[in-house]
Amino acid sequence: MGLDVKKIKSDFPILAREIRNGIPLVYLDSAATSQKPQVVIDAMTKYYQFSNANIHRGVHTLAEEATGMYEDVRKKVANFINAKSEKEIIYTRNTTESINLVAQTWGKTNLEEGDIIVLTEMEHHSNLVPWQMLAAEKHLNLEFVTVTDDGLLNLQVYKELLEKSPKLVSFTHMSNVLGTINPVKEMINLAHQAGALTMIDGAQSVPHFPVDVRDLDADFYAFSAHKMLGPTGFGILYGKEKLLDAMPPFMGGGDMIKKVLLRSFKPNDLPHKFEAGTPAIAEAVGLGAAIDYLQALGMDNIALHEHELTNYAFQKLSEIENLIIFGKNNNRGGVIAFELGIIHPHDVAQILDRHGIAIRAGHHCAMPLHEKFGIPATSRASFYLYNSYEDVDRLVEGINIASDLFG
Amino acid sequence: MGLDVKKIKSDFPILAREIRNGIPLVYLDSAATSQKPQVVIDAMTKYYQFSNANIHRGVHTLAEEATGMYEDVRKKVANFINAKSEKEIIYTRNTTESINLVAQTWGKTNLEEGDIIVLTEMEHHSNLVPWQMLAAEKHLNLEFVTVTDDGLLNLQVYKELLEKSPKLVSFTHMSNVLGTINPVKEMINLAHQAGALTMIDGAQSVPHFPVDVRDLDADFYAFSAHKMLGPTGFGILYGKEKLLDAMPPFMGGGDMIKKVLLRSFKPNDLPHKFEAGTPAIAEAVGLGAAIDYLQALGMDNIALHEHELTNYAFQKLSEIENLIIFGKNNNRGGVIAFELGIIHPHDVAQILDRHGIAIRAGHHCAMPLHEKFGIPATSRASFYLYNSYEDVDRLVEGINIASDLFG
Amino acid sequence: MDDFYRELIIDRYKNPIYKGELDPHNFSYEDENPLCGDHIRIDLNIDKNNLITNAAFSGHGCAISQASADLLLETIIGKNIDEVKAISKDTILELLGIELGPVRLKCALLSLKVLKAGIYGIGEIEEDLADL
Amino acid sequence: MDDFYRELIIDRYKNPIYKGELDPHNFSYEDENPLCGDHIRIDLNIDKNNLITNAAFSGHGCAISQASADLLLETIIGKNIDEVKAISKDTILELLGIELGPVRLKCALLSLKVLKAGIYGIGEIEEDLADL
Ligand SMILES: Cc1ncc(COP(=O)(O)O)c(C=O)c1O
Ligand SMILES: Cc1ncc(COP(=O)(O)O)c(C=O)c1O
Repeated sequence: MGLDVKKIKSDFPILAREIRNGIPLVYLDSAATSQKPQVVIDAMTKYYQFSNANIHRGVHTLAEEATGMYEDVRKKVANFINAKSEKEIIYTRNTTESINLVAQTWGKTNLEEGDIIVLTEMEHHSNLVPWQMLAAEKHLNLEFVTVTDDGLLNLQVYKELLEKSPKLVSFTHMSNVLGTINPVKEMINLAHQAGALTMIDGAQSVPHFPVDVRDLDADFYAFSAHKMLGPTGFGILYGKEKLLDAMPPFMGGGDMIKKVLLRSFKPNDLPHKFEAGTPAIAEAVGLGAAIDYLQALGMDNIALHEHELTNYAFQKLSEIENLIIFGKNNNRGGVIAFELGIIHPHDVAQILDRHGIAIRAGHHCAMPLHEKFGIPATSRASFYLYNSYEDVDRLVEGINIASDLFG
Repeated sequence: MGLDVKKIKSDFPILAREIRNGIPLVYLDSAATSQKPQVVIDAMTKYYQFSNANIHRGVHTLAEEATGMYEDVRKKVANFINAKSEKEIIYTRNTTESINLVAQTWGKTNLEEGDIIVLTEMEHHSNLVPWQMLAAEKHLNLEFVTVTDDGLLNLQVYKELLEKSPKLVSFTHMSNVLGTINPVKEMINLAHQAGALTMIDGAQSVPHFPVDVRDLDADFYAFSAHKMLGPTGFGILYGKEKLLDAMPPFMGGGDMIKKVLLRSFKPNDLPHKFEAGTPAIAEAVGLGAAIDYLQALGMDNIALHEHELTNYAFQKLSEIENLIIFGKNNNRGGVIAFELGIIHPHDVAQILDRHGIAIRAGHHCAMPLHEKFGIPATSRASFYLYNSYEDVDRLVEGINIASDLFG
Repeated sequence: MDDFYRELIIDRYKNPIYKGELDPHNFSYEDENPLCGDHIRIDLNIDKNNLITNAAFSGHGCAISQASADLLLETIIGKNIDEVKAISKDTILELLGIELGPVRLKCALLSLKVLKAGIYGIGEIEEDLADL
Repeated sequence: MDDFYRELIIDRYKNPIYKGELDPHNFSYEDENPLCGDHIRIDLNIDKNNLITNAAFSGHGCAISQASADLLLETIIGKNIDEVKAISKDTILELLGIELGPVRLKCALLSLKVLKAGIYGIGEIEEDLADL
């Protein structure tokens, strides 16, 4: 079923905004963060206006309501990615914290000097730096699956690296620069055959197409609420219950304990073991509303819409002189990074901004990938369910203006 | 200047709520989390409806606005607690994360086997468990300042412990059970003379009275937005610039780096070094609005109001038969924990809830303190700027009903 | 009188019939509610036909948890183990005769949880306990 | 023509006058904008009277940063070190003739930051640089 983009746009107040007088916003930066529909904002407002309280330890009505709302979202998230149980859903701040959590708990207790972790050249800094920090501390070796000129992972290299018996393989489901959607299920299967666990960075996947962690058989899976219509300050770590159960706690404090003496404590059961202190309660509620909104439209429909829109954009952009798109055409999500002749990406973004079009310019937190391609920065347009063909046309128009200006 | 509590109450939508038909809410659980005025909710709504974007790396208008709003709050917070520079203000999720951050970065690099950390018996789990985890890992010794029967820290014991040359002293500015406001400035001074650094848990102080970190000369100071009219999911760590500068990063990922290669990275400057991944942007904006609200009323006025209200409550509660208040009368903030004869705190809280009065029952994340006093749980009423004398009267009424019921 | 705290509950809290320890006993199990630290121990004597001949509980807790423990033990004395296994959440709620939110529900069900955990053997059949 | 990208800026970006490296030179300093990775190196020849006799910049960056570097060097040739120290943010903005948001301001001021950092000696007087 096609999306009614006009209707959808009207659900997002910010999309009615003008950037300067008479210049309406075209938002093409959803890979950085998504906009929020009014229902998500309302859910949080309503929480604060009606049910706000600290959770878990309270007997009074507000505390019971807040706890219920907070925990119901866990079930919703579990259902959304088809986890077996809500115990497998850990609330974090963002994808970045989810990955750090695994590195600092599972990694610290299960890895030893000389152990190998396999990553890829297309990773976001969030899936590089936590492992670099761990590697430096524990003297591990990091190995990297290379990226082909087409922007795909080199599976031959991947298989060779698996022969070295890595303990963990961690990679992104979809590249936030190339748009490449990696063959995650196949790669996880290969990793498991080689005896490695798998951590998947789902920051760009969960918002855009259906993800089934059990079908993928992922051991850990991370994503952020703010990229999927939800609030800032909220993220998810999925982990298989057996793995999470065996991991030590991450941070210490209230709620993650069963019992505390002066010099020792007994950690709480899952999922609370990993959630120390007063959590982001309103933000959980916001994510719940975001998931409802996404599910009402249907993740399959959203994926199809973005796929068609991206094909259209790809087509249109390919016709522009001196414009080079990074990454292969097939199997791509709605992210297009490009170079435009001699014009620096910052200038491209700025000229587009003057016409109301918001794209991102820079290294998109993937410096090594840019280094590999020999450019410090690219311009990046990214799409979501609220983008229309007209938005793409305005992008193309804007790019042509920039080209002319520098022509 | 006295507070106009009636006017203030009308700023908080939730305070107009009825718990059951015709039973209006009396919220006396602000030590767990505070309620939010409409201006705070509105600030976040407006952010999402008008300026939402990812920060720091964006050239487009929304990204510039969002970055500006996010960073302006840092100046506001620095000003609010009189930090020297906004570089000293690190954004975290809550007090708990702030303390864990110090334990995992400063603690890991500066402490060695056998080193001593001094804590107190009145600490919240958030200021116990992070040090227990660190102590277990690095074989440190934890020592505890005892609490007197009056609910005060035993300064004689403190001085004796300082003679053992601890590396760090960490304690709460105000107890969330006893209400005790500790002599922080004097204690920090003594610690510094003994060559120890100081970490102060300000979760219960910053919301309720003026705090000047430079006057106190605190080395680290932590607090949570949600207890000071701000949103959930947002906290602050203050640290002296020189200390923060010398500390290794906490989590790895986007934004906390200057440069990333495949196998190494260069950390960013302060404060970004400690903020990995997309942060809680809307929540920062919310805290900014909360600080504006608090400052417009004046922290001195708020402190005075709570002081008078607490005195009144103390007086009234003292008259109730079989009611035992924990903690000494003087120098206390607006927190009163009590026992009511044979009635279990859960039952007290539940009976009060049936009359619309929200208090907390349990160990209030201070199990060791309860253990010391030989009771597993207490009932706790806590006050904030929106509480009135009438609220106290209703509390007393509710307690009398509970007493009669079990009488 | 508050409709929530029925006279029965307060009466059982203040004057429990089955509070204490059994000496001797041939079954004993204890656990606590991590949310509030409430602690309950249940002692039983079970004869060779798996019949419960005597029961007592000790520990501390709120009126709801103490009264429900007392009412629960009253119910099971004279029953056999299989009948005890069949006791559900609803049985307890019927005994108490009130409606409970999720937090207080945990208080009400603590004694049943302890009893069943003990009878099944620790962790033997976690499924049946999962939603207590 | 976009009023923001003045002809001057695009012209200087496409046809910089002072781009390149000086050989020989007696001063060289480089740095980058961590936000975008833009990199600038400035070479100078400074005579014994502290007069700047020649200047060149190299590296890569956006039109704003490249044009402002080119305009900056044009300004400082023939000036002495103390005069260079007196150049401020506003001087650059006047040279460019446009208004800039906080992010692009960093691009515009990168060359001045590199120049001053070099002249003061690394970290010598950080204060003066703090708000560039
Ligand atoms: C004294 C004290 N310290 C620490 C905390 C923990 O705060 P948070 O849960 O926001 O991390 C609290 C509140 O729960 C507290 O009262
Ligand atoms: C592929 C990928 N991984 C990780 C992240 C980090 O997400 P966050 O900043 O929400 O932690 C992002 C987004 O910035 C991303 O695109």
